[in-house]
Amino acid sequence: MPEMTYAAAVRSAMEWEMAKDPRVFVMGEDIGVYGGAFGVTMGMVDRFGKDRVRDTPIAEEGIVGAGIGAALVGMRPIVEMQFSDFIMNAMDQVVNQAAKIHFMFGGRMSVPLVIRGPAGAGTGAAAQHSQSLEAWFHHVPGLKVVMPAFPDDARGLLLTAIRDPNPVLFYEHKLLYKIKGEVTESDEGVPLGRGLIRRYGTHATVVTYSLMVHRVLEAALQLEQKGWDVEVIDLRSLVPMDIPLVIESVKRTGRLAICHEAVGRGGIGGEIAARILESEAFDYLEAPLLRITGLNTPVPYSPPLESAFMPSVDRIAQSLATWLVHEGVSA
Amino acid sequence: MPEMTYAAAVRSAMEWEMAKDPRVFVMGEDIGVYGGAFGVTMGMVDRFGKDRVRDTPIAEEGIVGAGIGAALVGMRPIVEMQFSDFIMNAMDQVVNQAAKIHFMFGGRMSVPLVIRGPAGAGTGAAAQHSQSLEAWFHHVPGLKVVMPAFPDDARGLLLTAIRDPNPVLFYEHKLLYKIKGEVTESDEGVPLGRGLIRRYGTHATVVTYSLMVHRVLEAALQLEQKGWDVEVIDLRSLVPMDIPLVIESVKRTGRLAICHEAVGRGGIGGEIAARILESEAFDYLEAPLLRITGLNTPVPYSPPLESAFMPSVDRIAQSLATWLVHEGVSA
Amino acid sequence: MQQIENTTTPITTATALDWYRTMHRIRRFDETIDELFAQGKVHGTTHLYIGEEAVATGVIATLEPGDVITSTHRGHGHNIALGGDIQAMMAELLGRATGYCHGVGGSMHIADQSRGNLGANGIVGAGLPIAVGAALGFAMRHESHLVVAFTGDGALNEGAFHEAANLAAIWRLPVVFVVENNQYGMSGSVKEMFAIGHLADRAAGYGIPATMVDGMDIFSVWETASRAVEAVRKGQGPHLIEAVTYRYKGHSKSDANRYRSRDEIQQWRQRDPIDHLRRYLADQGIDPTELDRIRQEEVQAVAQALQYAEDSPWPEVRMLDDAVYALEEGDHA
Amino acid sequence: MQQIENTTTPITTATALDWYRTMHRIRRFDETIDELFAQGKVHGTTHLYIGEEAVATGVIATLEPGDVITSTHRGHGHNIALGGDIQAMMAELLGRATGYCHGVGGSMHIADQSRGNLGANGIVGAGLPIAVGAALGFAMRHESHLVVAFTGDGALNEGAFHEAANLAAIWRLPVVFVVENNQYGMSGSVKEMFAIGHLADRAAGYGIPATMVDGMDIFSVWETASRAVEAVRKGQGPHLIEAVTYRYKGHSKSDANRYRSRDEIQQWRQRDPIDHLRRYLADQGIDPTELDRIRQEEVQAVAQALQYAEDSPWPEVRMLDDAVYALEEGDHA
Ligand SMILES: Cc1ncc(C[n+]2csc(CCOP(=O)(O)OP(=O)(O)O)c2C)c(N)n1
Ligand SMILES: Cc1ncc(C[n+]2csc(CCOP(=O)(O)OP(=O)(O)O)c2C)c(N)n1
Ligand SMILES: [Mg+2]
Ligand SMILES: [Mg+2]
Repeated sequence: MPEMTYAAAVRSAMEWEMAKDPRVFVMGEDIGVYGGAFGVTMGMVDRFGKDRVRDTPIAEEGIVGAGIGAALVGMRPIVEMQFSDFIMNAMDQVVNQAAKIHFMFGGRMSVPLVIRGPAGAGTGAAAQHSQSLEAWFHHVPGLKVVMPAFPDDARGLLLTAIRDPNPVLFYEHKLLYKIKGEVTESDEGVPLGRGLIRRYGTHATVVTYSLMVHRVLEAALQLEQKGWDVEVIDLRSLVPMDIPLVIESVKRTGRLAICHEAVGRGGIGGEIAARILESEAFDYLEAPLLRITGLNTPVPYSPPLESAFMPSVDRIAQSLATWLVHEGVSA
Repeated sequence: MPEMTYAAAVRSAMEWEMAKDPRVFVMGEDIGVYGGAFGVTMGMVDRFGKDRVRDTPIAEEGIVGAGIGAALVGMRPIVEMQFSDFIMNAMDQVVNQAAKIHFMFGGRMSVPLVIRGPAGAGTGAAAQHSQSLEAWFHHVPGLKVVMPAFPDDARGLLLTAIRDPNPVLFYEHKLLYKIKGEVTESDEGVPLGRGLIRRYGTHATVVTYSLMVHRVLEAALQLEQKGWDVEVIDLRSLVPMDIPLVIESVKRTGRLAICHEAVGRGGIGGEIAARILESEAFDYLEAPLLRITGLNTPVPYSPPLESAFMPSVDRIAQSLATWLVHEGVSA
Repeated sequence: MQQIENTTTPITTATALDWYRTMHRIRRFDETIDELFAQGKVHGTTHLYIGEEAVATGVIATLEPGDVITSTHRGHGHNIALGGDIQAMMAELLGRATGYCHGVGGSMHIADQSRGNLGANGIVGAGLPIAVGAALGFAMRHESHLVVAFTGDGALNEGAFHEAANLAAIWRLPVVFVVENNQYGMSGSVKEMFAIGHLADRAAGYGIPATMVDGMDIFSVWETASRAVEAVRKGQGPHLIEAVTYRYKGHSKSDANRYRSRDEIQQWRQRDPIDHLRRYLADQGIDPTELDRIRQEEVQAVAQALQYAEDSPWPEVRMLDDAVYALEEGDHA
Repeated sequence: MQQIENTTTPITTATALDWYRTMHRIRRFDETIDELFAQGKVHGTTHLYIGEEAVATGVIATLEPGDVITSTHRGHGHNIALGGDIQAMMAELLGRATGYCHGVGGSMHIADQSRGNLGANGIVGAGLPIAVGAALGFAMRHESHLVVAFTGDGALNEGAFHEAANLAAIWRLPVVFVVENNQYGMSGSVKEMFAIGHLADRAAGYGIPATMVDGMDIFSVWETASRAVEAVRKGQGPHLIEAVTYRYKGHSKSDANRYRSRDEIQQWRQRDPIDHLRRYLADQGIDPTELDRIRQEEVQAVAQALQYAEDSPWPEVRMLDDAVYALEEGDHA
């Protein structure tokens, strides 16, 4: 299996589908010769031409709307948001149009549209270019939300997203673009809605996704040194979400922690917590919930501040350790 | 004390502040002679003139942005969204600008802006005109979110919102506009961040806000007939949120239910649940969480479907009863 | 910007009679809806097309199979002009399971993809970028279909219009923007909400040719639309038509018409587009009883549609369970 | 649309020398930032104003105390032209506690309300409605201040521009939109992203008068801006200026310039705005060593600013605790 970066894996999925399915095309700001702000679409215009790798004006509402319209007449557009934050300019098209068209028109139409782009902090891009907004979209019926942590998932989930008849938001974390992993360039997609246990453990279940999967796994290694064994679940897709997997795990470990980079207040951690608290796993809960999240602030610019905003490996390990100690879990 | 409708109470707060403070003005679509889509601003233009009760073109991004700019040079604008759903067209201005300006510029500026308008379903306005989007905004650091259930709170909280140096989203429920209550026309605002126990009880705590306060209170009466006594908390403002009040209550009742009209998945119920689950109240929890919410669908049009979407008094009462029975709470 | 008025056109009498029928169907349909609201028989809100019938009828008459439209909150007329099923429309307005959207959508969310209607829209301006995308799809597949994007005057001040217009222009897409300038966006008069003489003047800022037309005269509408459609289909890029018209009724069911005078309404009513066409047909020697018969047939058809709707079952709540996500692409009706 | 070029203007030598100094300060500041990025000493991204100095300098020279501007992601030049503190700017770019925003904002979020800068903006186009709102505030209070809204060419295709322009026009607000047409929005050439000859042509669609000007010639910029400012301040409503200019450097730190040729860059560099002004000053008999001295002083000043920034402390993490909500209105610096 070839090694490739996460960015290359995303590109590979797009190229695969474009080669196979003439209905698939990509559009976005500076995705052509420029290759995209993060180089994700680099070279694609040479292979597929300007028509199918389409540079657009700076007009997010327009291009998301155009994606919807193209989807309605039988295309399968992929729209890149140069930074996922910019989707705010297209919010009506995403939420009032794409998400609702199938439902609102009584099931007569569908919108097979992928909106993808970089999310997250860590590059010093500050408050308007660093957000993790998945919580908004998982609150919107009609959308699916995917946030892969590894190159192979990025490719496989994107294949599935492109083939999905519904609008899918596909968030890539900026800090993941350069990580490498083995990726099979096959036609097989990764199904949405299936989480993965990335590490087995007995003392607690830590649910996470995207970049934080890596940090939680590192933190888990630190805890292992101290004798604690935490289980780490990578959700991979947030809508649909593999809640049964989490319930099963919590029933085994008795403790639930959630880690995400997004602002804690109103983040997806709340929904996960509520799903567990209202499930049969409630009876197995031995400890209060632990959420390790982005701070309740916009993302600050200065390196020490930005680092403090994001859950770091150390913060994650320390939070987990403090929690486990407090709950009297002997290492 | 005079009785007035909720709509009149909202108007009264605006008029009070406008009479007192020349910096305050209102702008929005059809708020002048037309009086607003729900009549909230009816007559105001006659009293204050077209300059301060300003009809705008249909351009939500423009008018929210204009509100921000006016606030930055020392005005205190109130911007009406004709339906709160339309804020999607202004999402960037609300979230990337208004919410972040104070933080992003190092505390040098503030944006004293109120964005208010009708939320919620129940009027047959269908998927794009019936949403409850508060969960998005409570996830955005820098915004405050207020959702009063009664006329006196509507007036008092709006006074406070207008005086707040931060951007405040003020959501009025369409079905509340016509309800009446006693309102003192004084200068005293109701502080943000203080919930109220609307009904004391011992068997469970039901946390709610806006229209659902009324339905939960009615449901509580039904349960009372059956011998159950639930405590009902009206949050009144969601950011800041009176979590201490909820914790205290849950410590007494041992059971937490949450009721909101917004779509359940990713709704504010998740955050409340998580806050309790991570608090000292965890040790007092005797039952799984119960969430009674809008369905996980866009709001449908047809009366039977729309009714099913929203938690009704009966659904609330039945859900609570089933839950209490299941948990063996003897009536 | 060119201005065309009342040109003589090579319209056959049969075609004109068809238009006459369509315009009556639209009017009667919306009059019926108006009555139903007045009687409290429908919930929600609705936006009536009464007075503007010549625009939808004249423009849509120029389309060919495979062409599509995007519609607005004031969309009944567009769907009827496309040959839409008024039974399914009425049932939708009454929230019945037999409605276009099985009752899920209501007045503002009628679509009929099978006839090329990509959907009414409750959000002002939101259909415009969607129209552009549909045109992009056609262009990428080298199909000769085109898209008519209906929009109100008020919608022209939304960012959505702007972004859509520019995309259509730079990509030379087959879109005809049809601005139904009925003088008001709700209560906002075009005189106050624009600082330009004619709305069509805005098109030049995108490099889009534009034509202004009397929207109360179906012949002018048809002729203008025909020329625009021809040019657009040839690949000359988008075109904008400003059709000057008027809505007789309030903006929606809850409008007290405080922002305009009775006089003004009365004056526009004197230029009624159906009367105008009727006079033309009478001049062509069509027997007035024939014209009355057509009108009567449409009154009947709408009454039947209402009966159908009222006899139709309500949707079952459990239908919501599987209604949010598509299982496969395309038409699932 | 009028076009003004190279008009002789009643500029005193002292004023021209001031401009010369300001332009050098801007250039040196951004050259320094460029170097810092190249050395990996700054994180994040930045957008350099090099090549466009005449626009900010010439336009801002026409403003009076109390006037305000909204700036863009490419905002260093605007703030420097306003007399902003380059130490606080440099410290902000280096993420230090002594920066304009205490390190919270960085390159794209510099504001200096005390000098009338309502803020740079990371979101393309987003400053425009804010500018309009500031102008609305002035107008409502019957103050004679005005607002200059700087914007890029690319931003003109955002809905935000459209809505802002129309609001300014219908309310006749005191706003001068200054379009810095540097030929590209990132990699998107104005030739591909617009279907009109001149960007200024777009203004007519709102009823806004517009002027195109050579943005490499500070005299033309100043003269055009002066006239616009005069008209706007008289209450004649908004004006749009298209300043034709060029950015020498990549769009941001990560730009490989694949979308344009070296030749093109070279050609524009030959029209350098600072050289142009220097030639003028030389013609006026100013000793070249005097001009070199000014440049040298600015090189020094920027070096000192850098030193100041590097010596400044990092912000403390606990400052975030109270940084999100304002406790009271206004300036909390
Ligand atoms: C984004 C948005 N803003 C506001 C509204 C409320 N609204 C519905 S129709 C309408 C007026 C639209 O005016 P115009 O485009 O001229 O169409 P008309 O109603 O005159 O046919 C308004 C303000 C809306 N539905 N969507
Ligand atoms: C809403 C939004 N879309 C896209 C971007 C990414 N972006 C930043 S600057 C820029 C180009 C802006 O072009 P222009 O307005 O011409 O200004 P210039 O950079 O040329 O000064 C782009 C695409 C952004 N910051 N915000
Ligand atoms: Mg109109
Ligand atoms: Mg540019």
